[in-house]
Amino acid sequence: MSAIPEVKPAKSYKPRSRDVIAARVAADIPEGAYVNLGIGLPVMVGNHLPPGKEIFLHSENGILGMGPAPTKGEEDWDLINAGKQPVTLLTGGSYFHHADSFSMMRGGHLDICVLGAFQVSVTGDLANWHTGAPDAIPAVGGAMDLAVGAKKVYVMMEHLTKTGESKLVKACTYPLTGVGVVSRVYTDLATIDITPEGLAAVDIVEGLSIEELSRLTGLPVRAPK
Amino acid sequence: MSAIPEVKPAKSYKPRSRDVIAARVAADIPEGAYVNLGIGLPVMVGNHLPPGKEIFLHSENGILGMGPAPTKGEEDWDLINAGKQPVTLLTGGSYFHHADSFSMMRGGHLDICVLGAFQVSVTGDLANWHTGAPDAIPAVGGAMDLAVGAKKVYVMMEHLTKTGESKLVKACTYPLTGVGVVSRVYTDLATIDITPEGLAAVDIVEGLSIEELSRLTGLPVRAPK
Amino acid sequence: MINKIVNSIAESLADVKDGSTVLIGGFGGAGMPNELIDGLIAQGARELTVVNNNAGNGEVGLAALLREGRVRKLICSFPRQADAHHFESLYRAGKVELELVPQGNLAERMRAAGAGIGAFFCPTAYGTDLAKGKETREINGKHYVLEYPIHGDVALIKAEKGDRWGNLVYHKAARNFGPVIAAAAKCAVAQVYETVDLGNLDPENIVTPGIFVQRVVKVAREQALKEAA
Amino acid sequence: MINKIVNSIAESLADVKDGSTVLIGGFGGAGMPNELIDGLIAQGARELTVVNNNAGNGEVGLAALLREGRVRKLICSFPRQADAHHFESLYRAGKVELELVPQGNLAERMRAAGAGIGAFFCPTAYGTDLAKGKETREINGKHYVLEYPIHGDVALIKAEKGDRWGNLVYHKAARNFGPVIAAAAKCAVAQVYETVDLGNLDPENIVTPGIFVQRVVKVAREQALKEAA
Repeated sequence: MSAIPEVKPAKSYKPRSRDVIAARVAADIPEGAYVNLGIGLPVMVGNHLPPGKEIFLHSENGILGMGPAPTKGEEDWDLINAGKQPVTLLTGGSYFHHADSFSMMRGGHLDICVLGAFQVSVTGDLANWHTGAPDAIPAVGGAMDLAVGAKKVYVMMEHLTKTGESKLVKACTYPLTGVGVVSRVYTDLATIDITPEGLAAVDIVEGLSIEELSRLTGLPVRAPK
Repeated sequence: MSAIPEVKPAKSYKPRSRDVIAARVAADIPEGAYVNLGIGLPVMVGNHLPPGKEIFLHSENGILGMGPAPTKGEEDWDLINAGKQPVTLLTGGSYFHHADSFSMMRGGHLDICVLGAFQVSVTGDLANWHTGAPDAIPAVGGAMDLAVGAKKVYVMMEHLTKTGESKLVKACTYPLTGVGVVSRVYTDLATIDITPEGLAAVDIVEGLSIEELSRLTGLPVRAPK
Repeated sequence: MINKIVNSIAESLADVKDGSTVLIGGFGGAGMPNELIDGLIAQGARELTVVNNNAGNGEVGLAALLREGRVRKLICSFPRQADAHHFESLYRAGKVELELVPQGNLAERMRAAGAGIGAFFCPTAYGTDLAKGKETREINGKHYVLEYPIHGDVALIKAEKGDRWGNLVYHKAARNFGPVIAAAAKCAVAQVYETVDLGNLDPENIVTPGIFVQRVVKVAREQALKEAA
Repeated sequence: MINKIVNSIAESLADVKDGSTVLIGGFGGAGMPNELIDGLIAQGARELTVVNNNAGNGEVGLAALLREGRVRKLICSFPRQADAHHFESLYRAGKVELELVPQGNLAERMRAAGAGIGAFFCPTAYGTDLAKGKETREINGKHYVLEYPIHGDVALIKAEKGDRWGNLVYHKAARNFGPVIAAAAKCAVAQVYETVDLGNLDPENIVTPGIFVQRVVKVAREQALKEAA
């Protein structure tokens, strides 16, 4: 029997880069919004906020109206963000203590927070603080406070793990950060709303079909309207 | 039968004036104490604080380091005390909001508060906010917060009602402000500690015996040591 | 550009609905937003639940709002005052409901609303009539009463200066409930004597950050009103 | 005359006892009172329960206190950091206990301690491992976890300026936990870069009123230390 070589179909789409995802998130942030960008990937959203719009960045350590990184040599180590990197303050910004800062979160005063994630479930459960590995040093920071507090919780993450498993899951296997808190997920493959009826794509990268997206996700995803 | 006229014994003592009571309270306030003087009678204590000692007066409406009344014409109606009378701020004083102000009370940061009272019980129950009259407009202000919060609650009051009944009682008949909160009572007749063993006089006005004080109080009062 | 400064008191209160809970700052006359309350009277909203430390003084502000019959319920710590006669008549006539709350609980319950706390155990009023019917608990040998947040639809605040982002500073003890009610209400409206450029308020000294404030409106300084209050 | 300014760090910490709960301000290096922590190491107190947002960085401050084996238990929100190796080794060796607390709960639990609140229902961490075994309650359709105050015996604070009555102001985001832990501890000690005369701090702008502060001690400004932190 002569073997007919199996032809693997060429990938018909290109995943979005992190910068493109960040820009996509930024496009959903309206002028005047009070926004907290979580440490890690979400910080990149700050680089894509349209310069013409006034958007208020909150930092958990007591800053409202956070500005971009200072120029080299101008760092003030008393003015850092949640990731402990030096930042600046916009004209009109303010400082306050930690209890007030978390009142802003928990009290529902933030319009949007953007968080990274290990997993997000179809019901909006978020897992982003602990891999569950028994030898890991656990660390939670402000993630659980943000998850329950912000009016909208957006997640920014790779769609698949390095081993190809979907990070959008039926039920999180990693320890939870919050229950039913995520509104929308931005990945390198699509923007997906968490709705009471399941996952609903808002947009998909060019060349990726809704069927293939659903297959990769391991869950049904409704096509964009 | 010829009547022998009954001779009423001359009162052998003179009750203390309000100013003398206030001065007596003031003498118990050590330098550096944080003190709240309730509205009414206790305000008079402020006039008797020794000028050489630094004592910090707190006002529930967000003032620490309250000073005396301003001179006529210098009133600022944004700087008033709990009784809504114009006051001043000492150099070194500060302003803060109501939640912080009551944290100072409830959190046990005030050393002493001085309150007026309708009744105080032998177990330190305080009744000072409501006569219980069904047609009275009830009003409580900060009295209940002060009663549970200050490290020491001192009461300044007349010993007897206008009809001659003791305001120190076995159990309050007026509605309570706080349960087991009063440490010491200053009256026109005596200074009396509320102790686990009952009432214990600290001092008595000249000419009044401990027996007569007990009789007037309707309760046993131990003699001063 | 975000500009929370509105041009008139009427505009700042245009959408207040009948039946709203209105948190009003001030302790006695200090920090009492009389101009905003006058605006609320003109606006016409009825059946209001009003939260304020007192029950109005004389004929202005909250006293006038009560007089006009707009208040269904008052949540308050100290309604008894020589010049609170409008409240007194309405209360005696059964035309206004009163929820009497110790002053610190008033502040802390609104603080809880702003901070997203569901309820808290508070020692104040334990064993008194004002805790009757409430859940209690002994914690570490001390007795507490469970208290719930007071959320507002609208907060009316008197501040000294404000900028277009809603940052506020106050004047002396007129600060009182202002920062607390700003965070506790869906829509916080602040009257100020001065609107200032962004950056004019030192970021270290801003008392109420703009996130808690939705509208700022400038009013003229009326010394007479202040003294009457 | 009341003078809370003490002459040396040694004097400011002389009475810290073994087994104390020490609340330490700072978020990362900002607001971290390294000089006071060095003083605590020199003072020698052991078996401490330390509350701080992090678990020390590099070799200074809290990291050094951990390295010296003085900490029995750490209450903390984010102990995992590249340069928190002293904590990491001790933790892996079972030589330090960790209570992991969401950052906002850390702040609010200390705020509750300072405000005399017995416990509070908080939505944070509901349904997660960090709420396991804790009492929960549904209030108005939302789920809450009951949280208890964290009281301190001592608070170590880094502020910018202080006066002899203990009034403090901070510098930018170094404020973070400072005002909260001052109120939560029996004895709050503040290191400042400047001690100022009474009246130098504007009463409108004092961030921590002196009632919450027991001792103030001046330290030299060490730019190097700040950057290392």
